Amino acid sequence: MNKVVKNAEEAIKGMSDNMTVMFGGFGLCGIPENVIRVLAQTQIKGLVCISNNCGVDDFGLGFLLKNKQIRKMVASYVGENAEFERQMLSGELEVELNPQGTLAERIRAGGAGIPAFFVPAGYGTEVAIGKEEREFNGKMHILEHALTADFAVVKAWKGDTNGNLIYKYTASNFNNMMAMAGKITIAEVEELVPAGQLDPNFIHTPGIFVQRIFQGVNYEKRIEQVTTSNPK
Amino acid sequence: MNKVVKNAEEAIKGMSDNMTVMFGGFGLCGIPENVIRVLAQTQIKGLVCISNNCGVDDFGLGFLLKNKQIRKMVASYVGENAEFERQMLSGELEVELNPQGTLAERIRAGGAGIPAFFVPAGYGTEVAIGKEEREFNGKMHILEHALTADFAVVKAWKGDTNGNLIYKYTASNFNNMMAMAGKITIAEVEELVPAGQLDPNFIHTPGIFVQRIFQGVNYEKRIEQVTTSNPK
Amino acid sequence: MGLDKNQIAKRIAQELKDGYYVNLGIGIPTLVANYVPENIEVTLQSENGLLGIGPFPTPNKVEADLINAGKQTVTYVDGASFFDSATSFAMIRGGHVDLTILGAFEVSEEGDIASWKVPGKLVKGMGGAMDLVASAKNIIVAMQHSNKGQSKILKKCTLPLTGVKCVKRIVTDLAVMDVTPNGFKLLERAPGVTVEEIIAATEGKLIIEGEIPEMKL
Amino acid sequence: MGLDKNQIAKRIAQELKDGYYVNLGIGIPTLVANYVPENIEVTLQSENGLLGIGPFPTPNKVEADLINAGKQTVTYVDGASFFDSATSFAMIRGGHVDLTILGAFEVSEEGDIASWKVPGKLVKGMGGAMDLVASAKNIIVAMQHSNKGQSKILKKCTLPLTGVKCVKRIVTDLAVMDVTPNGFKLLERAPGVTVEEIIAATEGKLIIEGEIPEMKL
Repeated sequence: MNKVVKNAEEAIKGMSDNMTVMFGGFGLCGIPENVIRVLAQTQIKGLVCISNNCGVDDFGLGFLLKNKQIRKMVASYVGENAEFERQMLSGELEVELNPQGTLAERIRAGGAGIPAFFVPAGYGTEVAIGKEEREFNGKMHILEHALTADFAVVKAWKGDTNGNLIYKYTASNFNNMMAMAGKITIAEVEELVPAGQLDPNFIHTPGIFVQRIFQGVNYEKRIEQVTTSNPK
Repeated sequence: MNKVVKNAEEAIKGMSDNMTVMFGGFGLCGIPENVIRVLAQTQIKGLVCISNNCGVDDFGLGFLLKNKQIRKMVASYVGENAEFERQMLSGELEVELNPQGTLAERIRAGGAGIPAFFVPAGYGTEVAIGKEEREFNGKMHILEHALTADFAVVKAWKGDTNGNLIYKYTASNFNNMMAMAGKITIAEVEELVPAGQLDPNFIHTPGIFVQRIFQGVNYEKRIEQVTTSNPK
Repeated sequence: MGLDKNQIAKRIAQELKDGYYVNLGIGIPTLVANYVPENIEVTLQSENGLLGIGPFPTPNKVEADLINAGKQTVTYVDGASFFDSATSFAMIRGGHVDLTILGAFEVSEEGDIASWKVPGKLVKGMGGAMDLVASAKNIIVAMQHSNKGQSKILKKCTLPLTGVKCVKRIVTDLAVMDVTPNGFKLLERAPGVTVEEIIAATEGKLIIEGEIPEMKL
Repeated sequence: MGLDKNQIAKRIAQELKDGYYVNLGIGIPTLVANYVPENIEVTLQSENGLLGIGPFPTPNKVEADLINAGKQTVTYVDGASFFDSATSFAMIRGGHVDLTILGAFEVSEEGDIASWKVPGKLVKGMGGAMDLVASAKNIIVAMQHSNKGQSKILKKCTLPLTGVKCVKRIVTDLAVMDVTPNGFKLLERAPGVTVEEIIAATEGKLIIEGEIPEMKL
């Protein structure tokens, strides 16, 4: 068993045009910077990207957008990004918007072998159009379907050679479920340690969900909104 | 906000006849010993118990069984227990058996506001009788419904005064989901610490799911099958 | 005339109860955190995976991996916990969050809310708002009563909906109202605002019973 | 004549591949762990919440909070992880477990399996077996070919099913067989067992093509 790859180049081997790829992160927090950076240097295009957001103009998935490598975006909140707006309005980019919790649960369901489930979110709104509706306990729900991907790309704080992952603070977000939902899951981590060095009682993503892992380099970890208070 | 109660007696306040109660644990591992012990000293009866197993003759939920406090058992694997067998065969005890993963997911769904979901487990078996069937991706699935409870009783290793919980090794099992699915969730812990002493990055059950918490006493932690190897 | 944003937040803060878990939306709702009464303890949930939001960090404590749902850097309080988005929305969808406070473009007398999309303008997405309004035990909307003379308290929403029959209470610059089966029930007036002014600014059915007290801020 | 339980386990261990995640059922399957080839690494999953089961503990290392799905005390290996039952069955249902090895009362030529209930006898429950057979990528059954002269390799199962059309390969005391669209394809004989003996012990349709080799143990 060897899941460790050298770098992002090696990690994305086999990724090709028109594939569906999940990217972890919320805004720019917890995004797989290394894989995105390297992917933007390839000719791979026509991607269906599943990610809560789509980066900003000059960072994160914004790189892939600028190169027109993305054909369709499945997301919950987008458009901190002028190029995104332009491509969407011109029809170059297809966009499917999901309630955030529904998106998260669809991804978990994909990883957990649950093809469909009912949720109340979106009932009575345009999200419900074309979806099966059903009442449970006096409340209307709609049927949502699982999401999976050819590749899931996640970013963790620490990882071990077995693929076990630990996230820091709010950087878990979509990473933990996406790791479950990729046919091939790539994890890039800030620190890669030998199996046995992470406490087995406090693993966020068990290694079974991860097929390739590497220690990333040059993390920028850009912050969208630095908000501070005055020291007392 | 004060979730801390003195002991099991105080924790079960409001529990009454014919309620639905979930009990965490797998076999005798991770069961809420204190609450079960105290509940067995009450006159509360007619309970619908949801638990993966039903204890053994002289421990765990076996206590409630012996007292005929349980009307119906929703479980996955039962009957390490002669009294259970007797009551089931005589019709005194109603039993609903679930595939273990379906039981776990029904409980999580109950806590997560998902009223129903499709799974492949049980298709073509007696578990599927009376359930809606549907094909997804060329495979048949059945519709399963969420489980919730008036009370969920869970056992953790460590807990804090905000209700945050940490489990040890395989003692998480059903406890983590059940904590989510109780209208009132009682957590008994081996060690109760002030809020702020557990690392927020490594909480298994966030405190929002727990309404009452106390430090248990006299844990027996009985082992069903002590299996050992020879020291080398 | 009418409340400013901070006053709306201050009035909403009176709705908080000890032990509440609360999700605050972006905008006015975020300001509510500044007015939590001193004698109670509430826990703020951030749908990107934090229970127990603390104040903004001092400049030397800024941490890229610690943000709120508005993507602002924050801190966490004692007894906080971090988790993934599926668990976060399990809390929300499962009804474990006691109160959601969010903004809106429009609210209807049936309790429908429109808050995420203005046709013809750029659509940024619903984020977690649809999940929140579909499932929170209690929903309070913080909004302006009208916009350029156009009432936003309506018989029917004109914009695409975020959720149906979900809003319980509305706090605007002019008034506090509850959504009831018979219409908007006027509970309080902003200081100096008359019932007549509120009637004029409200398109939906307004129920006025007895003397309407002024808010206490 | 035929294999004993340990020999069945030893033969099944030859099916393991490096990097496999494997769930072992109670009984013969558990013994497979003793015969993992030395040059490969497999990770054993226990559905009660452990990935990376280690050997039984020495007496001084017994830990009540560390058991396998058979409720036996175990240890964990380097790189193990613990998790709750929902996550555990997410692994199983989601097809992340490469191989499930379990026992059975009966198997049919369509790949149906009966393993949990004998009408008239006490029903203990299906535990995780139904989830495992419905979703594992690959399923090998370890069982006796017949019981008191009654074949258990059948045209149709007579007992209540655990799952339908799921079994891929069967290793019995007499033979190794694959379930194919046309019936049980005989792959190997137990040492000293003749094809005729296997035919006699098999009720379901048996496909015999060419010379059937003896198992290498």
